[in-house]
Amino acid sequence: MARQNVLGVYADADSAAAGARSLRAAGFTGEDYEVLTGNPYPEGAFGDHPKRNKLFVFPIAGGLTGFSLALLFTAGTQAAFPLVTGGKPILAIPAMMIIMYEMSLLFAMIFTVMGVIFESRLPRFSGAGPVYDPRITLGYIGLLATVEEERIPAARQALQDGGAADVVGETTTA
Amino acid sequence: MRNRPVLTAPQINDELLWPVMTLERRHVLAFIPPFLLVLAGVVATTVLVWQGLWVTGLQRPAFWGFFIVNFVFWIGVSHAGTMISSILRLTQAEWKRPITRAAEVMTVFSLVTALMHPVIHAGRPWRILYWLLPYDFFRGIWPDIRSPLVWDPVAITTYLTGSILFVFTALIPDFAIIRDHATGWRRKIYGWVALGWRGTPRQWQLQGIFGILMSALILPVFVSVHSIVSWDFAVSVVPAWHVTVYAPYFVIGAVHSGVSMVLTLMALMRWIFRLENYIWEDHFDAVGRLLIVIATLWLFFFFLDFSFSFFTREEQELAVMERRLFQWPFNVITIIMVLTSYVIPIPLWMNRRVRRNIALMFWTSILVNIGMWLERFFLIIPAIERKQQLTFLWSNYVPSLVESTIVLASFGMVGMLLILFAKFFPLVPAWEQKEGQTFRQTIQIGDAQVDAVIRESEEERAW
Amino acid sequence: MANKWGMAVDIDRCTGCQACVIACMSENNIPINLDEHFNNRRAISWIRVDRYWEGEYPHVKARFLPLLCQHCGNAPCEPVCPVYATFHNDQGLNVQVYNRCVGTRYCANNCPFHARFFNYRRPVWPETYNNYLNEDVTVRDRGVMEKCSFCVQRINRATREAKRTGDEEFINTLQPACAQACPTDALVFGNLNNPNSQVSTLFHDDREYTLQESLGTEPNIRYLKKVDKEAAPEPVHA
Amino acid sequence: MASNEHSANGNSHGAPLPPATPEELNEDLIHEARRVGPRMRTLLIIFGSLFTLAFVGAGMRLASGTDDHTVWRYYAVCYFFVFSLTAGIPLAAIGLRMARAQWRKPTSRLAEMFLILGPMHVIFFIPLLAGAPPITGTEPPHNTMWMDWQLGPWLPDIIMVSTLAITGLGLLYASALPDLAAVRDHAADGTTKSWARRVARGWSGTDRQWRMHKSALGILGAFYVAMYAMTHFSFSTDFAISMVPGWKDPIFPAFHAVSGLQMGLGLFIVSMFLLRKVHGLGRYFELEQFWGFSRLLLVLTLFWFYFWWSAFILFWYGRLPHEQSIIALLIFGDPAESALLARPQFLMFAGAIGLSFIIPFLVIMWNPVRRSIVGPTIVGLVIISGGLFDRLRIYSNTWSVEQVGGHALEEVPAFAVPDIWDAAFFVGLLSGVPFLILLASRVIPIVSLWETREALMMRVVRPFGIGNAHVVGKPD
Repeated sequence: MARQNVLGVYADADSAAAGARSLRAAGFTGEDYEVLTGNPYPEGAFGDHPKRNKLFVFPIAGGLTGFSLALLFTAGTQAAFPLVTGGKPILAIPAMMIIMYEMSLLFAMIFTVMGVIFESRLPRFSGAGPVYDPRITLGYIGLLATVEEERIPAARQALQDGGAADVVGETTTA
Repeated sequence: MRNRPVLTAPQINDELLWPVMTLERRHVLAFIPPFLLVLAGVVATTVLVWQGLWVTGLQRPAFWGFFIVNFVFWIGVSHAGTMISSILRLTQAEWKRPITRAAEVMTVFSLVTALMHPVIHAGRPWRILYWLLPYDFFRGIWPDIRSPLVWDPVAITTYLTGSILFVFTALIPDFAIIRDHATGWRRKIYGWVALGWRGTPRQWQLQGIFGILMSALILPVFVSVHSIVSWDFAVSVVPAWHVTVYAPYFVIGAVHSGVSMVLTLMALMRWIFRLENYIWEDHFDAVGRLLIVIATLWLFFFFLDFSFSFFTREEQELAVMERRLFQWPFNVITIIMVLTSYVIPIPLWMNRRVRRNIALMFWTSILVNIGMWLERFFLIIPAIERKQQLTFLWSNYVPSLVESTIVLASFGMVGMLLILFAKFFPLVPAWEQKEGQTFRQTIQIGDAQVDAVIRESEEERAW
Repeated sequence: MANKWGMAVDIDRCTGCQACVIACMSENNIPINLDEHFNNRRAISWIRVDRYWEGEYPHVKARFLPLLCQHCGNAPCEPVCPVYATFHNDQGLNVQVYNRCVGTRYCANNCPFHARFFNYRRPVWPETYNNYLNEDVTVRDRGVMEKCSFCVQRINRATREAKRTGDEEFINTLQPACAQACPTDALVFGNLNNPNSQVSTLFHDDREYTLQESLGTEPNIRYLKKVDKEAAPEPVHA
Repeated sequence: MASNEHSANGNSHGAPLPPATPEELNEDLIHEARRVGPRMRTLLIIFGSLFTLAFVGAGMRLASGTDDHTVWRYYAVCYFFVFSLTAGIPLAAIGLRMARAQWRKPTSRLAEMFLILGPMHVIFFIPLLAGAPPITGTEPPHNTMWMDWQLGPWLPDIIMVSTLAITGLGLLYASALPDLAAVRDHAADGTTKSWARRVARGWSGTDRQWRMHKSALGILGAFYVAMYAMTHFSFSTDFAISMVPGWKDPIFPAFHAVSGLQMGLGLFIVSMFLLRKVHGLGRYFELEQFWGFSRLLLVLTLFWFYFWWSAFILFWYGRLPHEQSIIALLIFGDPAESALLARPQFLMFAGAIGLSFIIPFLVIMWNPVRRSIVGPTIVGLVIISGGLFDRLRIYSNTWSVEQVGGHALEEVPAFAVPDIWDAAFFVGLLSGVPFLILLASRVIPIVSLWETREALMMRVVRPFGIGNAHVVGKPD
């Protein structure tokens, strides 16, 4: 079923909370709307339920990748070019550990950043997306209801009732 | 504690983004002096590469000189960014907000500057790729991973990459602000780099987790980088370098000089970019208190290093200590070092009124960095000049004009890069300021208003 | 069995005549050290004769200590090189690969004997000297480290000839330039894996000691003490 | 650092108790805890009688003579283990007080209670001084901090450890003073009351008194930290590094102090757990505290490895003979014995690094483990046993070295087994810890009343948006 977006823009946190309450009063649940803010707000301030994320997988995968690459690199180069220096063993484990440590962390960090971008559902190079209002970065709070086509007027009304400064947007999404 | 200013979001946007949105004369004026220094440095480096190391003061046995000292110094300064942003993020210190990004950016630029030094210090800089990259697959020639000089680039690359990613990811919400309110090419470019940021709870949540997670990941790198730099010296058999305490001693010294450099930077930012509403006396106060602890820890490690050089009563170490303490010019350097890096600033900082006086904090933080630069000189040069009994040629390393110019230019380079950065990116994270405004609360106890914040446990969400 | 090269330096025989220094310079294409090299302490001499004064005036005696790369078994200079420009080969030599060197000078810092030298600028010989350079030895450009190679070009030639002709005499009579030039035979070079070579015998001499023994670098050069009874120089300890 | 444990989402550790009211605080901490139950009496008797074994063990050790320092090796192991284990715990209170962490407030007193052990540290240090070999004036010369000063290590070290003890007692007194006044005013038991009256003096809680109190805590705390560092410095140089020729290791004092802190924090978490279970103080030692301290424990565990590695990489890389013999003595064992597992030195080292670093690190790096009560406790127990292995490896090996002075250690000494008196001393000294603390808790509340009250004042739950938010006050 086609779902559509409607965005109510609120001037401050109190009116946004009122908007959220009136959305709930109109029978919408936390699944039906999303908050857009210009800065982080305390969790659950407008009734949203943060979904669990899988971010922790990324640094672990990155760390393991880095560790294996470093093991390959350190052990491989020493074995491929077996010259004795300073009477040290060809596989000089303490020296290898230093490089394996660094590369594990390097890849863990790179993967974490990739994970954050991926889990944030980014990147989208074309702009902020279909329904958006630049006032959000001016401190306004947006409540974006994504509901079935026939409930759009109800959502629009609920947003309006909460005291929205403006209600914008009505674009079809898949 | 003074009343925290109440700022609205548009006001924060205007006050923090003006250097990006417009070009003011003071911005250009601030750019000129470091730029001139960099020009001088370019000339000196050209002479150096053209003429070879003959133009330096290096000799036998002091094969390493100003470049290495300055390298260690800038690597040290780079430790401020992570120290400030990671530790304060992990401990959720509220006062971190305006200074994290500037500190992280300083990390990036001082690392870049530091990296320049070992390259031009090498005899054949154009062949340095041999040393850095395992690229020569066909002939099977590889770098020797047993060498600390291979650990160095690996560690520094890790740290540099991590710091750049850290800064960049935290910049995305600010790019979105510029995208929304700029016009023309700015709108287009910042729209592209903002990656489509919308500000959904999920995105903010991940941004928060990212700060914590990345801090936890980059802190071990931070400790390892300067440890590895210290092992360049410590794993050798030069008696006064072969000291087990070098790793933590270098790290804590790095933090000492780096955090002091952050103080310097905070004062300059406040003056150049008119950030009075964001960087307060409170921040100087808090950084000052932190520095007292750091400096005292540094003093403890200094004491360990110093006392153990007498412990074994070996001739060579005593000779090095004698040179450090009694021979010109090291006697004067030692005195200046101890005075400027501890004896003068710390008692001053004990005083709350001093900590809240920005001009005084600016000058004392510069004193610390003079002292910490000299500390690196004090640690590295006398030891190599008197390293073993069979030296036979006792020399005194005298840096040449070319070396000194490059050292000066390195300061210009970091300054220039920072000012250029400020032209294109906000130096104070605007979204974190707004977050601070949202989260601030007060608790009424009797007649007193106690500052308070809304607390969330971000780490729980991280794992 | 592979050859393992070593040298014994008899302090008792050394007169400090510097013949070895000159011989080494001509053999190995060492740049001419001018005043400015000495004044800047950038002179290069792969073997040098350190002179120590002993005793109080008027009973002063000069003592000489020829010093060259000790070709250590546990060489501190080797593992610190990031590009394998110096390593230990199977003949007990501490070799230097000029082409690979990038000039970090770390090895020089870590050498307890100060046997390593850096080319601070491109060496220049007067026009007429160019034809006198030894064609078997590379001329080192600026920016690389160099040090005593035990005249590796001679070693290579001798082992090659010995292999070709099957005549071990090429190896038994092999000498580096310094040892060849030494008028008093204070420098004795040879194969340590040959129990009959003179150097093997000297390695077990009563007067034998190594420099900086406490560093445990296991050099392939041993020194023989001064015999002179009233003032034998003590072995140098770190 | 604060807490979601009151919020609805995602806390699977059972419903936490609501914060105590001031009346409940009084009830819990002044009346309930001070009732001498039969269980408390039994505990006191058991620990007290075991504690006497320490005096017996020390006496028998003295009787066995002071000429040969190697027989004192296990005395040193026990003493330095117990010292390291307990002397660092107060830093958990001092350091977090300096960092103005709010969540530590209910736990600070427990950490400071370990200061009561100061006199025990001094008393049992004295026989050790008699047993230790002379460090100054020997031939060949000994490596020592004290040059050739005749009073050598004896005088400065006894000054160090007594100053540490006195500072500690002062700090404990200063911190407990407001609570002693509360006990004076409210205790039901007459003996306790009279004790409290005797020590609480005229504390009435004036503004001036509180200001003095705050600065006293700050100054004494800073001084205690400094003395802690210096005592570890001189203990580890004089009684470990100096004992072995050729061992120059300036990071070792820092390692000694940090590993002491680590095992101390382990014991601290374990004792929080015991007080929850045995004493019923679960309301004050909550998930938030376990979570916070286990994070510190993770940091200290990493530090353990970092400080150890900083020395090891140098010794491994430098290949200097005198350092190779130190590695053999403390880490890998005598290379003459070919099988690694047959070398006692290596086994002790494996126990130390395995139980102090590898296992704790692999377990405590996960937030779900840190965010629990049992997880940090188990890790704490592992770390304590790792600390025992570590002190065993350090002191039994160094005190077994008979060679006094010289440039390098010539041979790695063989392993020796402790005798019965060593065991008695160990049991006695360890029992002294709970005995003295339980005894002191008869008068001093084991959870600080004034700090807990302060903490309660500084947290509020307030409506925000359509939900609630936790507001934490950050004075100053």
